[in-house]
Amino acid sequence: MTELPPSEVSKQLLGDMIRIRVMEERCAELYQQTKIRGFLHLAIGEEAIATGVMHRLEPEDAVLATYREHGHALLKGVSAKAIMAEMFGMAEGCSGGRGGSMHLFDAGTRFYGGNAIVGGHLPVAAGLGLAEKLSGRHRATVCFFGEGAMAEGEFHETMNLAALWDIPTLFCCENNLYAMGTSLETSESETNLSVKAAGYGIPAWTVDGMDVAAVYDSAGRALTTVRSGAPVFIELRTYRYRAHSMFDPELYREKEEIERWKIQDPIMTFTRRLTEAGLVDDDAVEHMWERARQEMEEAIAFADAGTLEPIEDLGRHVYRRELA
Amino acid sequence: MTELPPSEVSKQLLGDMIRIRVMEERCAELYQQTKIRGFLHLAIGEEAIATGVMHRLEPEDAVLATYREHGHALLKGVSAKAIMAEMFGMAEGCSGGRGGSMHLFDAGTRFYGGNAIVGGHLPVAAGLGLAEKLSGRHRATVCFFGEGAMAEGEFHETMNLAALWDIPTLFCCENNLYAMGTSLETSESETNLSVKAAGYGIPAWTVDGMDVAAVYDSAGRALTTVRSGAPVFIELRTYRYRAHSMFDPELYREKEEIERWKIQDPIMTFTRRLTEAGLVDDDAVEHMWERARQEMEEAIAFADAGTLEPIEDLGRHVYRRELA
Amino acid sequence: MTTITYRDALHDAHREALRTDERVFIMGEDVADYGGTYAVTKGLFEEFGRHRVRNTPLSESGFVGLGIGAALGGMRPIVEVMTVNFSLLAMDQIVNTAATFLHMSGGQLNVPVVIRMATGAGRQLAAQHSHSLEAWYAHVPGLRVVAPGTINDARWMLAAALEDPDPVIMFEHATLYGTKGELDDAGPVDLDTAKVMRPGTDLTIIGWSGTLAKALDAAAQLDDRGVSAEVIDLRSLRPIDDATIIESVARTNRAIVVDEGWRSVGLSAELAARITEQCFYHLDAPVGRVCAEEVPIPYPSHLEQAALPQVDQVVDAALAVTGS
Amino acid sequence: MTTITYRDALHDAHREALRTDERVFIMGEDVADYGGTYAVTKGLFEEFGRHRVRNTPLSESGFVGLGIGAALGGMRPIVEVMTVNFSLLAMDQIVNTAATFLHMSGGQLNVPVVIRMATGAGRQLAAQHSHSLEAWYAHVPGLRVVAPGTINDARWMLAAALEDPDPVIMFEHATLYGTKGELDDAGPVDLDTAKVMRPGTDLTIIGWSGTLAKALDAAAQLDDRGVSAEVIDLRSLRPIDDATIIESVARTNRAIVVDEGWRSVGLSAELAARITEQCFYHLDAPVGRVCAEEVPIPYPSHLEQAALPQVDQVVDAALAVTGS
Ligand SMILES: Cc1ncc(C[n+]2csc(CCOP(=O)(O)OP(=O)(O)O)c2C)c(N)n1
Ligand SMILES: Cc1ncc(C[n+]2csc(CCOP(=O)(O)OP(=O)(O)O)c2C)c(N)n1
Ligand SMILES: [Mg+2]
Ligand SMILES: [Mg+2]
Repeated sequence: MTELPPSEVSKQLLGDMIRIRVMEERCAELYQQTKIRGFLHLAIGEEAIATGVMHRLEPEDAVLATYREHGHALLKGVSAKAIMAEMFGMAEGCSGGRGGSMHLFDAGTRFYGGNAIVGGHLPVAAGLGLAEKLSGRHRATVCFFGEGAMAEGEFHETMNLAALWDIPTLFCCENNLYAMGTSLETSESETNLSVKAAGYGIPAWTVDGMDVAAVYDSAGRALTTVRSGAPVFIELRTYRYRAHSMFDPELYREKEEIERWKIQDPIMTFTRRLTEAGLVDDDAVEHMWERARQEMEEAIAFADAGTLEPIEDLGRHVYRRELA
Repeated sequence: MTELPPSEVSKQLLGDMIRIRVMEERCAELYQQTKIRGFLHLAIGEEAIATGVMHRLEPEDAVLATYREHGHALLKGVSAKAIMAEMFGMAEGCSGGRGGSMHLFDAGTRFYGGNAIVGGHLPVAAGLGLAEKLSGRHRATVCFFGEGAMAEGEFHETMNLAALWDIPTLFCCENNLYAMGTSLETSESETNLSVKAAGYGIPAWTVDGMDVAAVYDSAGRALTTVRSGAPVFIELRTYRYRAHSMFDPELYREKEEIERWKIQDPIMTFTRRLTEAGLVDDDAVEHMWERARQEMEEAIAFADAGTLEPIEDLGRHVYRRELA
Repeated sequence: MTTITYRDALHDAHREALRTDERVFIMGEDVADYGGTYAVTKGLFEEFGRHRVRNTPLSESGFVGLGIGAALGGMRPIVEVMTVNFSLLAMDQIVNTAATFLHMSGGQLNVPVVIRMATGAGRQLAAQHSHSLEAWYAHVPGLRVVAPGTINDARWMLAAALEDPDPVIMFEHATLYGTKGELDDAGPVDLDTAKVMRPGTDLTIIGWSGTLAKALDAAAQLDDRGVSAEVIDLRSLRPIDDATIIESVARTNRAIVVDEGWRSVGLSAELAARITEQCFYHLDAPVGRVCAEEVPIPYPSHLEQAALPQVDQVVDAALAVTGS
Repeated sequence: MTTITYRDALHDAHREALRTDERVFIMGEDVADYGGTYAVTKGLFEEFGRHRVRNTPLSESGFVGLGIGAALGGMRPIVEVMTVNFSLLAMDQIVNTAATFLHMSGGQLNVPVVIRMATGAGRQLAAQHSHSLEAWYAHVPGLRVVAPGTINDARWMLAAALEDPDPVIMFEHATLYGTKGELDDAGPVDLDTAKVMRPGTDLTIIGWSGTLAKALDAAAQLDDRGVSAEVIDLRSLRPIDDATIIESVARTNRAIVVDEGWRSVGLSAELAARITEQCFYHLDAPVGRVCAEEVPIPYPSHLEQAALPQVDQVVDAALAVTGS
């Protein structure tokens, strides 16, 4: 088992996983209440990944993620208020309400989406990395994507370019075993994904994505390489407990499979570990949950009090230099 | 060194390489004379590949190739006349004049182009293979492409699908070290191309594409696997002596490099081998060249006497079922 | 007559196709276990097996290309691309291969593939899941483009598309799947004609797919205001049935096009241009265009609806052209 | 004034951009060693180094996406996609990412990338290398689309495009590179306006890029026949400069559009629709459209030329609308 990170970090990791969990559980309810609309993709069960990686980043590092990105945005520093307001479609949202759940953006924290074309943000992430390299800066770029994206041509083209040009980008594959209803073994002829990535000459390995300590450790090592000017790929094995989106009847997997994975729940197991290590007690943990609940209730209140962008402004944000 | 194929086959292999060479040398002249127009890509130096593979095919097998496909078409059974007329843009051409040098097609011999989007015909080839599989037939499909195509996303998607679905298609990578002026090591992070293909779980190996006996041997083994219902990939190492197309000033390589490769010229070396083995003598070889010259002169005369499709017919061949 | 949803009508069409023609198979992301993104293919893999209802990895260019190849190989593939937005990844295959093969081969090789995709906005899915790019496809010679806008066409167009020897692109507006209506048992419909859905004398309103119901609603409202609108369902976006449209406008002397695509360089422009060219001296006013605003579709409902053509706008445009 | 080719004008523009702004770099297939497919970037890698003139593998989606990412990262990339035909492989990046990012992010993240590509027919390159798909790009909000048709625009438009904060697509007609003309030293031009190239009183002919010279030739011939034609170079395909066009047609009362794209659902339709909408009561005849025939471009010269708009057809169309 990976060694525990320093105690302060360990506690923050637990607290942040809890924040994501609470936020997303609330999102599911808000969706039922039709406050959130469109597609809503929850990462419940996958919190250790965003948490472990994000705790290794500096504020000036850049992050790109998929439509399953609420936790990533939150931990990159976008406020729960701005995220929630975005999902409510309010002008106060982090994307001004234009993006919704799938398109959280925040220039200030260098959070580049919220991208909903599977695989489409991989080359963009490499481009951001290339910009660092060309301007002699050393900020890292981190790209999260699902294992489903690895079948896309854009994955292949990006890996090749990243390897050929030593592009300082960290590629984090969140392997939750399914792409909608398509299981990994029916979508990849080579199911060992880090072997696949290593085929491009990129340092690549696999991590237990349910263990936040392991993710934190791996991300640290990976980012050292990235900051020295090269790409790294890590596969993070995880599982989503919920449906793909709110429209999915989940015909493609058995309930028991979900229950089996829940035994390894990242929050539950890490809570136990920290408790056993004497870093937290029940009260401290309950306090974390409570604080997260409060943060999210405030965020919801903020979103609820948000304003809708006036319809007259519809034509904005198509061009930065407005048409005559 | 690979054993020589049976003597009749060996002689045919030599004769067919010579036919391609003579045809293409004449094409270059005809281009200068402006009889052939558009882009013209010659495979001079690469003849062993088309020759060795094609001699393993049955008439009902299907072939797809690139814009550098004159030899492939010829040996699949398209007549030199129909090829030459096509390059002249005549109605008697194998594509009715509509395609030109880059788009030789012939339904009768199952020659599916002449494809000029790099990588674009790879999924199509796999689709033809899939059709065989789904209809319980056992015809092989063979797809030729340059090493440049392997960086394209369509390569990746096709390999994955072919491997996942056991598609009976033979993928022949004609690695001539350059894609236009881009050298292999600047275009692929993994320059061992059969390793790259094997990464998809496809049987893959590398062959000396300048040695027709080796190609013939490899293609035979590959096709046995393909006919049993699985994809195979072979990399065939070769070199093009001429410019990429008739427009290329060849700034990207040294003359000496070309001269070094010419020492391994497939026709010269195989002629020597057959001579040493006592299968041919100078007269027999000269006769092969002479016969090829005659065939091509007849083809040119045929093309010269061809007719231009009437302009009134311009709108044909856009739809099989014509619009009302 | 039976009442049925658009989704079930499509489902029945697929089932019938699989039953009656063993060359037919279905291929696409999540068409099997997941039950189809829009549940059109639900249950079919259980009935017909995984050979004929093939779940693909995320690789749009790859599997569309495989469909094209399989069509060349004698099959009748139905390829489902989830939405037109993702079809951008398969554009090369559709336009550079499917649309050109017959022509490049001088009429030898037709491509009888059917490619289906959802289109359109209205579900708050924002800028990467909501666009209507039918105009692009309708621009390309070699493709047939249809848009079933009624229950009847949803039930019967697929058979006609499968009969057709050329590539057929079929657009299904995502908001239609849940709509219900009466089905008549007329059996296969044609792919080429527009259809007068409601006769009228004062102006002609042309809609299709997602805008057809809006056109009909507007016509009903106009009736109340003493304006008699004829409504045409365009049905076939390529070829465009000039005869039906011109016959109508020559009678009504006024026309409005309702198009969910962006206004500039879209189908509304082509319809306006054709009507003007052929009815110039009959027209009492320029052809009115009610289209999507020229913005990527925003997430919040009020802005999304403001971006889409609405019944009120059609009514206003109609009153403007009729001078009422 | 100096006389210079269109190619050299572009070359000088690139050189100047690299010299004056260190954020600028060039990326594309064969832009370095090969000297650029159309020799536009010849010698630049020697002067500015491989970091700033980057040869890419064949991977259009990948390197266009990298350009988008690099633009987001503060660079000013010039991405060369050899021809619009191959740009279909990069469509997802251009339309789903570059054109939507500013909007999805609520105005935070603009994408200052310049994407250049050759377009058009006339060199007997047949159906996979000859199309004009400008209409597609001109349909998409979020993109700016320009088509330098003169030596002056070839020299100065790039600087304006690099200044622009939004994605700019630049089309260069492949037959223009070798053309020569006088260059004035006016310096950067705007990207938004159309330009009257020749004043006239009897009708307005609108052309651009490859059809501009044809429009001017036709105008000269019409002069001899007593018809005074005003010729407008559209220059900017998105946005379309209504003001200049409408001002002209309101005076001449007749208009012809000369478009190398296919007629249906193309730019000619949009121009015709706009003119009709805004000049309905001034128009003496429907707007004439002289476009490419609706076929994939065939190889033989006589058919290719028959498929393209020709000066004679423009003259005939002009005589028809002016009733001469
Ligand atoms: C190019 C493209 N094709 C299809 C889709 C539809 N789609 C959205 S998410 C998804 C599954 C992606 O799976 P994976 O990459 O494993 O990520 P996960 O959802 O499991 O986190 C699909 C098919 C899409 N958004 N983009
Ligand atoms: C998608 C695409 N991009 C670019 C081109 C232009 N192009 C034509 S051939 C070629 C090089 C291909 O090299 P390779 O695959 O190695 O084949 P070779 O020409 O060496 O036989 C390029 C870049 C093209 N035809 N298609
Ligand atoms: Mg997944
Ligand atoms: Mg090559």
